Amino acid sequence: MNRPDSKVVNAIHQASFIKGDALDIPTLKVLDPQGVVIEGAQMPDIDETLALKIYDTLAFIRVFDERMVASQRQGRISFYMTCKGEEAAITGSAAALSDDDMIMAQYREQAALRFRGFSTPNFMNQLFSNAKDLGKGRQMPIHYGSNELNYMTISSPLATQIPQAAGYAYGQKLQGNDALTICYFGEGAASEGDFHAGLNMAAVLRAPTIFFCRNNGYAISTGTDEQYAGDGIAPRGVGYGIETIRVDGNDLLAVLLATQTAREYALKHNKPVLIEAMSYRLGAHSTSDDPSGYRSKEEEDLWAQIDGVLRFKTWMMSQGWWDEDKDAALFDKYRAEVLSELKVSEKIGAPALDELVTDVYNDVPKHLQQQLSDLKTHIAKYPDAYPSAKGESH
Amino acid sequence: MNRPDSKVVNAIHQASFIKGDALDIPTLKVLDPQGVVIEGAQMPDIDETLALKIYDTLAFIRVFDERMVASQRQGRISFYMTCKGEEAAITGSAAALSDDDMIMAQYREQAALRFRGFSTPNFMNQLFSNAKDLGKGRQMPIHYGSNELNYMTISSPLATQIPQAAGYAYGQKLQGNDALTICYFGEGAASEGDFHAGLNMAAVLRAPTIFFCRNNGYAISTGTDEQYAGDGIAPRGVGYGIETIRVDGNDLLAVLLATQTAREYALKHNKPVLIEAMSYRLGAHSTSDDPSGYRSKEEEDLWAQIDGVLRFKTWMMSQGWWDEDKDAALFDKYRAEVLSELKVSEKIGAPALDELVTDVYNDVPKHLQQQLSDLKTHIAKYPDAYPSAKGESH
Amino acid sequence: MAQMNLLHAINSALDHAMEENERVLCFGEDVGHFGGVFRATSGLQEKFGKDRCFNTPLVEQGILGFANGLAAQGSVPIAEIQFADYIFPAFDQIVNETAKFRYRSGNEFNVGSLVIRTPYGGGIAGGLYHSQSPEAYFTGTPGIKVVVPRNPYQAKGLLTACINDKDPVIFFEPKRLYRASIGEVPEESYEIELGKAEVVAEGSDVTLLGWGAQMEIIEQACEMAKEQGISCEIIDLRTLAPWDVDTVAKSVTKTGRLIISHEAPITGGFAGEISATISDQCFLHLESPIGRVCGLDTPYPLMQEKEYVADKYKIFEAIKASVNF
Amino acid sequence: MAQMNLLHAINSALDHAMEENERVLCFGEDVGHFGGVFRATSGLQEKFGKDRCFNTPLVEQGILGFANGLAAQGSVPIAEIQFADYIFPAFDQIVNETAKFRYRSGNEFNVGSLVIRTPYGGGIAGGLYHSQSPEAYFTGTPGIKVVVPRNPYQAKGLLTACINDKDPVIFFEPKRLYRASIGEVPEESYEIELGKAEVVAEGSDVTLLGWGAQMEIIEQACEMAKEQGISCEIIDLRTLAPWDVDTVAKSVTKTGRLIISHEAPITGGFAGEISATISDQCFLHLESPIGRVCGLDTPYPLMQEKEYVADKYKIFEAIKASVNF
Ligand SMILES: Cc1ncc(C[n+]2csc(CCOP(=O)(O)OP(=O)(O)O)c2C)c(N)n1
Ligand SMILES: Cc1ncc(C[n+]2csc(CCOP(=O)(O)OP(=O)(O)O)c2C)c(N)n1
Ligand SMILES: [Mg+2]
Ligand SMILES: [Mg+2]
Repeated sequence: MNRPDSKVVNAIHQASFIKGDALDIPTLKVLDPQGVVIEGAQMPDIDETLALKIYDTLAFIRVFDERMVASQRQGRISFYMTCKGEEAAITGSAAALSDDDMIMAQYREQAALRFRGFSTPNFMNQLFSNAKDLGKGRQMPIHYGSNELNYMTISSPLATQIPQAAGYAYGQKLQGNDALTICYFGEGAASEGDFHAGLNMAAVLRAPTIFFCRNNGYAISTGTDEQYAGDGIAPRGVGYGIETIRVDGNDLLAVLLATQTAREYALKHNKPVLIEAMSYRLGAHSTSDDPSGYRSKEEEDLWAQIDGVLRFKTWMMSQGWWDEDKDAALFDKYRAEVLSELKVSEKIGAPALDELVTDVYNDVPKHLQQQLSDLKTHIAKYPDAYPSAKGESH
Repeated sequence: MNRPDSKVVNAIHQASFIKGDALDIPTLKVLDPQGVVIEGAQMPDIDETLALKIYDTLAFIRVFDERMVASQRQGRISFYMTCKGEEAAITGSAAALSDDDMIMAQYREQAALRFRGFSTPNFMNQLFSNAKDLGKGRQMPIHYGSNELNYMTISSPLATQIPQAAGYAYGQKLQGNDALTICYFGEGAASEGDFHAGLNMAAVLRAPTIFFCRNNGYAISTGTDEQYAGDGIAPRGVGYGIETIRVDGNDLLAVLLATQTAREYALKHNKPVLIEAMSYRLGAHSTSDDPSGYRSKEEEDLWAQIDGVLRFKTWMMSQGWWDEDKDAALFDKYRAEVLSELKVSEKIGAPALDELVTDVYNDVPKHLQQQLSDLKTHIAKYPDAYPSAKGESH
Repeated sequence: MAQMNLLHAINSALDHAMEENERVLCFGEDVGHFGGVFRATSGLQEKFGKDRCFNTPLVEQGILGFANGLAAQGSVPIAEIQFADYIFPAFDQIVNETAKFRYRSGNEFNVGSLVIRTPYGGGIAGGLYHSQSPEAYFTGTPGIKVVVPRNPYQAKGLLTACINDKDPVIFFEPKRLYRASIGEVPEESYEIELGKAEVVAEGSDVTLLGWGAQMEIIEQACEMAKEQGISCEIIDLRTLAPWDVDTVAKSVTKTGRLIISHEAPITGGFAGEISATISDQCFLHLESPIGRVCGLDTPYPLMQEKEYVADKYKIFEAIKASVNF
Repeated sequence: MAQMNLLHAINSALDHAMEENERVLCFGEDVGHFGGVFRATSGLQEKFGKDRCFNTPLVEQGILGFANGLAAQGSVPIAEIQFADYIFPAFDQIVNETAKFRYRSGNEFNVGSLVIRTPYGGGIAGGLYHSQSPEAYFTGTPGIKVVVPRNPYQAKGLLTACINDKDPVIFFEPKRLYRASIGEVPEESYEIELGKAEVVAEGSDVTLLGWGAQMEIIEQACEMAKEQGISCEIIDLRTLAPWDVDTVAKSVTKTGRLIISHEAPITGGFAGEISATISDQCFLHLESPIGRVCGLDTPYPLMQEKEYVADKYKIFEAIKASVNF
């Protein structure tokens, strides 16, 4: 460590503060608000196939989010959260990864899971908590997860996945399998102690992790001015000695570029990178929320104008890779698919009663076997009182 | 919040990171390593009276620390921690405060408490956990506290005092009593989630708090290279939008100047300030520790050469406020005082048995009254087995 | 008297407390202008200003740390944790700090003015992380009080007592009843004494004990038992720590039988402590084993909530088993 | 066989585990080159390298978060928390994450390979924050196992079993015995089965139950009782969650009497759960109330530790009270 009198130390002799806004962190942009590439901008690594896959994801998620909010209103599912407004940030970053990379998300990143190949029935079965839900109907809607797709099951407690991502990435590094972990979280979750723990540990222990902060302006009703006093989340990266980049989250090409660059850097140096994507939660926090109580329609409209999906579509069209007919057909296809899969999934029955006690431990211990058998005896006495005995799906 | 397309945003179009070392944080110095004022350096607000009080504290603590480590070795007390090497940082900062300011320390800041007026018997009684310990003999040695002196009782769990300091300061602000809270912590404790919570909350909620990080190079055996990967603790301040200053912790005048400036700023603007004092833990972590297992004698010697007490003494002598005769007399006085008070305190008996159940709640609830009376009945059966029945002090 | 639901009753208690003492502060995630995700603090920021009712950043350990500091300073902080499931990041601040603050300092300092409010419990299709009943983690921690109300009248009176009490209190709010439970509540401020269980219904054959939202279920089971000619005495424990052993012991001495029901998993739940204590105190009076009707020893499920919970049928069966032992 | 103290036994178990499986990692505060403040990981960094045995930054919630991630990834993390008193900042990662990881994901992911090691308990003049026995916070949490060894032989065999077990385990190490308890321990690796209590001594009049460092105290009380002609059966529970009800119930059915002793405060301690369960299962066999000899319901004191703890005299008195009931 540096002795305070060592020559390399930069000394001052007047008491003056480093200001809270000392770092003027720029924002990476490739597309302008209209979806035109800014002159001289560096392009990400993207070809037509990738672009089409990205857009396919964006279209699906738009349709799916809209449809599932409607289903919630109809009482068909109990809860839902859209990623509306943030699709570009989520899909653009997911598209920069290898399939071997682990994704640890917060809850609003269904587009990343879709990009990985989660099928429409996969989504639906989770939302309906039915027997085909990979999560066995145990968590609320939107808590997806898939071992096969390297997408860690969502857990509601915020920010817990941040130090977990550092650990996961450290394990990947030791195994030498050229894969890393991306960790998504909101600017609200970044206030949790686990954020501090995760970023510092990843930096010190050199875990190849991409910390991807979705700064969407709100944590439920709490705006960023009540969440932090500094210049967002990016300057914190410098506090941990982490290479950091801020990006326009509504600019898919910029997000893709930033994440591709981050991935390369992280794997090459075995170091974490922090990306802050500036975007906006266009919808309500969840179907339980009504944002009109805490923000204005004008604000929402302002952000809708620079929507990342539209900008990316415009760019694809300018490449000659897309047109309005294809667009209409794609949206139609997904509307139909979502509707028909919904009808299938909502008819699938609930998980077996035995699943009530599995997976608490690797094997079902004696006391839980006993509790299950007592329960079955009890249910047999009151068959009408319990859905499982009545064979109800809900 | 800023729309990412707004004109005020500083945009880039090539993927380049803000480097982990982007902030080059300078160190405030007033005295050179020999204790001579650096030309052109700003002076803190200090007169002879204050200087003498500061030096008196430094001298006492040097004597006291040395003597109590020896007492621990003799088995007279069970545990001790010195602040050797960091006296200048601690006393210099405490000297910048008003007596109304609350001090929330970690555990190595006995010099601040002495500066406030904690008497030698006060210290001793805590160390001996006797009936006169303000803490009623409940915590391990060095867990001092004094309501009268606005010095919060030390608690062992690290960093918990950091968000508490923010809350305390917020309360002071609402009461409008022109006082603030200073919160001391080590660079190790700064890794805890509570650090993140406390600094961010103080910044957002505008709590007049001085966060004073003693960066002394070690957390027990863990050096700073295993504690953080960035440039120390100071750059984190910028992450929270907090005005920040780094100071040579072995330069008492620089610490005093930084803290005086911080106090003025914090009270005027109702905002927190972060000070990072670069110093070195010259002694072992505690009497339970032996640093030879993890660091070199050479390193220790290097730091001993720029000892803050000596530098301050040299400066005082250059002011004509101090000389070697006075110095010898002062040290002699404290050696005698510590020795004689030690003998007094170690003879004082233990706290009354009844204190075993007080202060768990404001009133002793029924079940604790019962437990105490059962205990007394029990002790009466085995008078030899219990110190309280035998009237032993330990 | 007015008709209020449980949320209104809580809001009214907070409103009175803030009105009466300007040092009372309410804060937590989204509690400011939005009034909390359940709207318990609705209107308070408007009325008392942003300094006294405010949003915090999203950090439970910070909320409790900040609250501990405020309480030590002499303010009267009422900190909200949005769901009891999210109280665990603040566990160290509560268990190592709040609970030990006065004791460790020899009463030089205390955080006795602190109140922690948090919605707990199931029955709202909330699954693992919006249904937990973590009271036993706190009833096993000397130095904090734990209080749970069962209806709007109790909620207002108990919360007011918590705010005025000189010890830190965790006030668990039964969120399933927030809007579902409606009752007569005085407009003015009043207190219900802490540390006292309430005999809600007298009976002779068996004592049924619970707290919070579970009281409603217990009452339903009592009705079922009544139809079979079984007379149940019902006790609402209300204050779980320190708890009113005497009232429970007196009842069990009379009935000879006890059934405790709570939402949390059976193993390690607070029913075990009660059972152990009452078994000890009423050993010679017990005519059958003390029954515990609780959640299963698993995380709280979503789809199988109905099967999982301690419902009236399970309690009724336990009553019969106890009486027919 | 070799003579080892409890620390050596633990070190030996870790050494074997790291030797046998390169995915085993040991980390925590000061566990790297220094070998931990108690030296339990001494020599491991030297032998297995800095990648596999390392210091972490000072952040318990991070240590457990990192460990959860590693376990989910397929590594075998052995995370040390320097003192059990400092496990609370990691409480959310343990209770909401570790314990629920497999269940919530429908077994898509699990952290079954995780072991948390932490020194617990009093008797070392540690006061409030270096003496706690927080096991009951975890025994009430479905999804984690809790194990406590009583001597070096047990420590090595149980820790090895924990490392090989497919569920996350918290391994509480009785720090008072680290150097004080010495015994014969095989040099090679071996396992002691989890989930099984051990009848340490057979007896006929009363069953004494405990775990960890308390076993030594219980044995001393048993000696005192023997002199009075009372025959005690002694059981070491060893695995506290899920616990071996059958072995305890069988013994109590035989003796008709049970005394449980632990260091933690009585209210909310794990003895309550055991008492409730055994009262239920052995109702007709119990000849006296189940005794609980535990810490008082206060934080752990310093000066009055001797008076506070559940020592042999208190256990002996409880034995007499039980037998003479
Ligand atoms: C530990 C914890 N505290 C509180 C909550 C309740 N909660 C759920 S989402 C949310 C806001 C999160 O905001 P942010 O991280 O910005 O993500 P966004 O919703 O904007 O995507 C809150 C407070 C929670 N799930 N976990
Ligand atoms: C929450 C918590 N974790 C661990 C410890 C054990 N511990 C006591 S001091 C210490 C090192 C602290 O280092 P630092 O903050 O740099 O302070 P310094 O000792 O250097 O003054 C540790 C790990 C603790 N007291 N509290
Ligand atoms: Mg957000
Ligand atoms: Mg340090």
